[in-house]
Amino acid sequence: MSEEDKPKQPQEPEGQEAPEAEEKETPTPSEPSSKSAAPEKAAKPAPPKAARKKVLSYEDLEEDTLLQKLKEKFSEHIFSAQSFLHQPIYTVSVDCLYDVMIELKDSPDWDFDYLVDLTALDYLGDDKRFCMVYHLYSYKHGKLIRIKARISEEEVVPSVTSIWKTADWMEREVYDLFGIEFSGHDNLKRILLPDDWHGHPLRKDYDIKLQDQAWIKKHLHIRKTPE
Amino acid sequence: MKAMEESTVLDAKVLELNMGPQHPSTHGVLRVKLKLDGERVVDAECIIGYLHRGVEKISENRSYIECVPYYDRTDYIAAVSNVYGFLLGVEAMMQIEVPKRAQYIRIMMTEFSRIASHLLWLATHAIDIGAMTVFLYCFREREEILKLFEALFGARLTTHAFRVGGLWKDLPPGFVEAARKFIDEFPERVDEYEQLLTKNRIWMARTQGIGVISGKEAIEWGLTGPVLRGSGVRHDVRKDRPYGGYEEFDFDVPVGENGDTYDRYLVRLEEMHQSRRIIQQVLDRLPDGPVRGKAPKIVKPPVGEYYSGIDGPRGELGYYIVSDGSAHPFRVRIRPPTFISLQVLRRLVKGHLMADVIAIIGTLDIVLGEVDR
Amino acid sequence: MIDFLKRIFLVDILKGMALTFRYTYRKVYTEQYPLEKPKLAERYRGAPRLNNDPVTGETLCIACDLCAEICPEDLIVVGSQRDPESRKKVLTHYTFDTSRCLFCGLCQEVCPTNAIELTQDFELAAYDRRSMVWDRKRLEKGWDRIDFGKDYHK
Amino acid sequence: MNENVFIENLLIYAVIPLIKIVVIVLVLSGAIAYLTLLERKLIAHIQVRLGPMRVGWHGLLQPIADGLKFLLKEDIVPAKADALIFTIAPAISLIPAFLVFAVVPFGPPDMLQDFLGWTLGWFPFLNLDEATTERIAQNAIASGGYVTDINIAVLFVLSVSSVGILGIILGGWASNSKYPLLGALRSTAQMVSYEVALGFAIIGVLLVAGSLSLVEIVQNQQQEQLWYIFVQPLAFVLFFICGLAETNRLPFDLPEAETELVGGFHTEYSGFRFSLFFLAEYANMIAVSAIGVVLFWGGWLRPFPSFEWLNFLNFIPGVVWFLGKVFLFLYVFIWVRGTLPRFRFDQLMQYGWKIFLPVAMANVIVTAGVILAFL
Repeated sequence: MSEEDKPKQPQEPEGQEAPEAEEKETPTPSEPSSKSAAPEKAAKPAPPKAARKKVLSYEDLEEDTLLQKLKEKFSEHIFSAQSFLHQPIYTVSVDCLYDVMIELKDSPDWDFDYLVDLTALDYLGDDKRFCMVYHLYSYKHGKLIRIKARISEEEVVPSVTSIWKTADWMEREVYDLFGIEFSGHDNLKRILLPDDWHGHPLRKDYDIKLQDQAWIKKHLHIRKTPE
Repeated sequence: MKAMEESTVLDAKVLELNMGPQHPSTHGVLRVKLKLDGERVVDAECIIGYLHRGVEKISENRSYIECVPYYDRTDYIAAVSNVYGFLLGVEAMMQIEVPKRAQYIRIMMTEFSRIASHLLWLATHAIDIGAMTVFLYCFREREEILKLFEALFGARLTTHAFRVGGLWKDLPPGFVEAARKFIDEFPERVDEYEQLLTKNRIWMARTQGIGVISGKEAIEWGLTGPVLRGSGVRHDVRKDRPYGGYEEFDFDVPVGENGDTYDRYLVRLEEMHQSRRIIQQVLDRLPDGPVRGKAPKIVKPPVGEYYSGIDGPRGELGYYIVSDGSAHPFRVRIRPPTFISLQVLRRLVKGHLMADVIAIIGTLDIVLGEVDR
Repeated sequence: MIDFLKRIFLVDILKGMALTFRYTYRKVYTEQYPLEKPKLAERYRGAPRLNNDPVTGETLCIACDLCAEICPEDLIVVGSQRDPESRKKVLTHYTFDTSRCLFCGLCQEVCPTNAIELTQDFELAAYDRRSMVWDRKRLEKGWDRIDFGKDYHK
Repeated sequence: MNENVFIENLLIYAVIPLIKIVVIVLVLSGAIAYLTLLERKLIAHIQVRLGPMRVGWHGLLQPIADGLKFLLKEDIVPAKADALIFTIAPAISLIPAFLVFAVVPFGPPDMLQDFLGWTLGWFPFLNLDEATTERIAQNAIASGGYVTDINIAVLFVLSVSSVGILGIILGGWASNSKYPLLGALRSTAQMVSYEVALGFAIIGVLLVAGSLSLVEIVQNQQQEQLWYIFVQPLAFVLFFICGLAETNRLPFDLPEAETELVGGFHTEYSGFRFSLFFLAEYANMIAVSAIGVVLFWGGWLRPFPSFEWLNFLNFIPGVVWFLGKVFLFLYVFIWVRGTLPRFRFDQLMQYGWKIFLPVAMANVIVTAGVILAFL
């Protein structure tokens, strides 16, 4: 194919849209490309574009009333309050996590009666490896906040099922996929994966193609799974 | 002796019955272990995970653009709103301005997807309770919506509806007329379903007083969407935390009174009417302009985290996106509304009859693709 | 009282029956699929095709590898060689694994020359997995069933 | 001469009834097959679909294909099932369903008179003289549009149709599986409850008719020039509803409620055995319709037998009227199925015992009172 042919649109009768108004950035065909390391390499032209905008970052919330109230009550267990894109984030110590949650739910000032979400993050390599993330919402005040608590791999998180019933399955899911234990949960077993599965898939050291070969052999009678 | 051992099934006081994962009315691969005393449910345990594909894990290994099609496959009944929720989060983190026209079309299509999803819910709910004609009437209308999806997105079910910064392409010719035709005819169709169900004594007997949950308890269980609203809590993410331009449209949030299956049915029917109202407004006020904002080719949000919750057809669908500054998400947590509302099943079915289990599973409107992810 | 009478005379049920009776003799909605092919939308994303230049018959693909990179399932493999004379990359082989395809359309979106395209053909069933991996020949042949409508079998 | 009498009796009491039985069984089997097609087509059209279209013109050969499929499928007996009972249960269910038709009058007692007189001449080896042929043709047993006319026909129908339920119960129990067991339990309770209400609904008619013979009931309607639907409308409604319940049709199809119990009592059945249950269900449907037509809609009588200006309708034979009415019945059965949701088990029992039974009893009492007082 010659260079002049390139911009030509194929003139097929069906299946073709009229050329769109939107821009279609045509990369130069000579750009070096390799399949495996696609995003990193292709990302090179991106930084100058992003630089044009105001760079988003975490902002500290010092004046926040909730933070002050919590600090009064739990003093050194509350670490910080930040916000990202106007979503407040409170980092607390796992030791007082349960008490903070009770305070947040029961205190009429806050009234976070709805546990939106409960999940975890895995910062592999950090001292405190996992980070528990709770999203709380108050129907009365229409406020959404995020509570974070860092824990190390051995630490046990207090279960909040006695505060919000909805935490039941979410904690089971975190237990299943991250292997984080919850104390005070009365039915803590795997939920999405089979009970006798080994490994916790959402941990960062669990490769995406990793499977529990022993389990597969035992239950599915597949000798060797395709690579 | 052997015969006696074999007949223990009949001797047992409590009959343990496995409903699912291959059962006509568990809406996929839900398995419910029922403990029955006669036909009365003593206890129930949900066993899920048969459809677990690890979408959250897959997301961590794909770029932001690449992982969007996978969200079609979580809640495959309302694929459009799934993608919408995620993209709203990404666009917020990237500070991408979405053109007005794209915003409007997005809202229209999510509302269409809500109607389609509710239609499918009504269809399956009705056939679970035995009214199989409603099933096909609903599918007929849903088909029209799927045709609209096909014309705009190029696929019917797993639509890969929106792109970062807007839409793939603008509305195809004839789309607005087809959409108008649909919403003009739609109320008539809903009346037909109502004629077959709403006042029907059998339908009322099967749904009224079944699976009652109070508003307070519903909040405690984290229920959202029509299930919460059926219990009388007037909460809708579209109203309380408007996103994507919903504040410009006028619609009501219907609520029920008794929190039973019948009220949830009425709430969903009314929601279809409200969605229709929103679509009507979109079509009337659809601005001109581009449909795709200035989005970089490589989506690389800054280090940070964002929770974007939208009101999907089944409740609050949340995407908690954590970025470490690279082209892959550090973590995407999907808050699946039906995963969370399914756990209330155990509480709702206790003391009811076995036939009610079906009705209650139906009224929770679960999608196993989303429950298991 | 009226409600009571309505209950006695099964008005709710009779209304429903009247509706179904009306429908019994109305036009049906069915599409008789293998006999009548549905008219799919132009944008429909179905079987992939590798387009050739309609004039010269040469492939439009410039082997830029963008489709392979964007593909979420990594199912496209593009092989290229640098032409020693013109110093341009020339496509040597191209495979597309339809069995794993999500039909998300990202490949045709990024394609700078509209070479890879998802067409309206949706009948992709095959007898074994291997034949679902389409090579360049199969992709370029594309979709040969264009007849729509009732006359498909005649 | 003795020989002639023997042949005459043989013909009247054995050969002709046997032929009738064979004809009825064959026609009934065909009717059931095509009833399934009718149901599928009708429900399809209610639901803006087409139904079977591919086998034959508009799916006309579909029942045959289905039958072949059932015959050729593997017949599975679950490992832990009670094999003997599991095997015979479908037959227990099917045979009574067919037995009912022994007493159903398809036509008037003289329906086959001309036909017999004409046909018997074809068999010269019988050496029948004119008088004998006449006698045979005149004999109601030979020439009636029914296999037999017994004076307890209604009781026979009720008792025989209850036996069919045994098949369902045994089938559900013998499967040794939980869903069939639940289906069988439901079926037991349902049948017992609705049998009672059904019986009481029929008693109203019997009081009016003063006979238990189905033929006589129709003849009485002819004499009084009035179908009993106009005399006993309430009894008819009750009969119809209980009939739906007796035949496991929506909204009372709890024993097999596929969305709850997967397949109910026949979950574990496959192939030919399943098809026997299937046949039984549809045979029951036809049987209930036929009984309903006989009791309430004047059997083989044409509409409005008292209106003379409608006499031109007489040229249509009674059997056609009868079958036409049965068809209407079946149509309504299917139509109801296409419209209504399903009751719940306890609601079904409540309706049965708390509404239908008392109403049926009240109907009997009022009818009896009226008859005593005025007639």
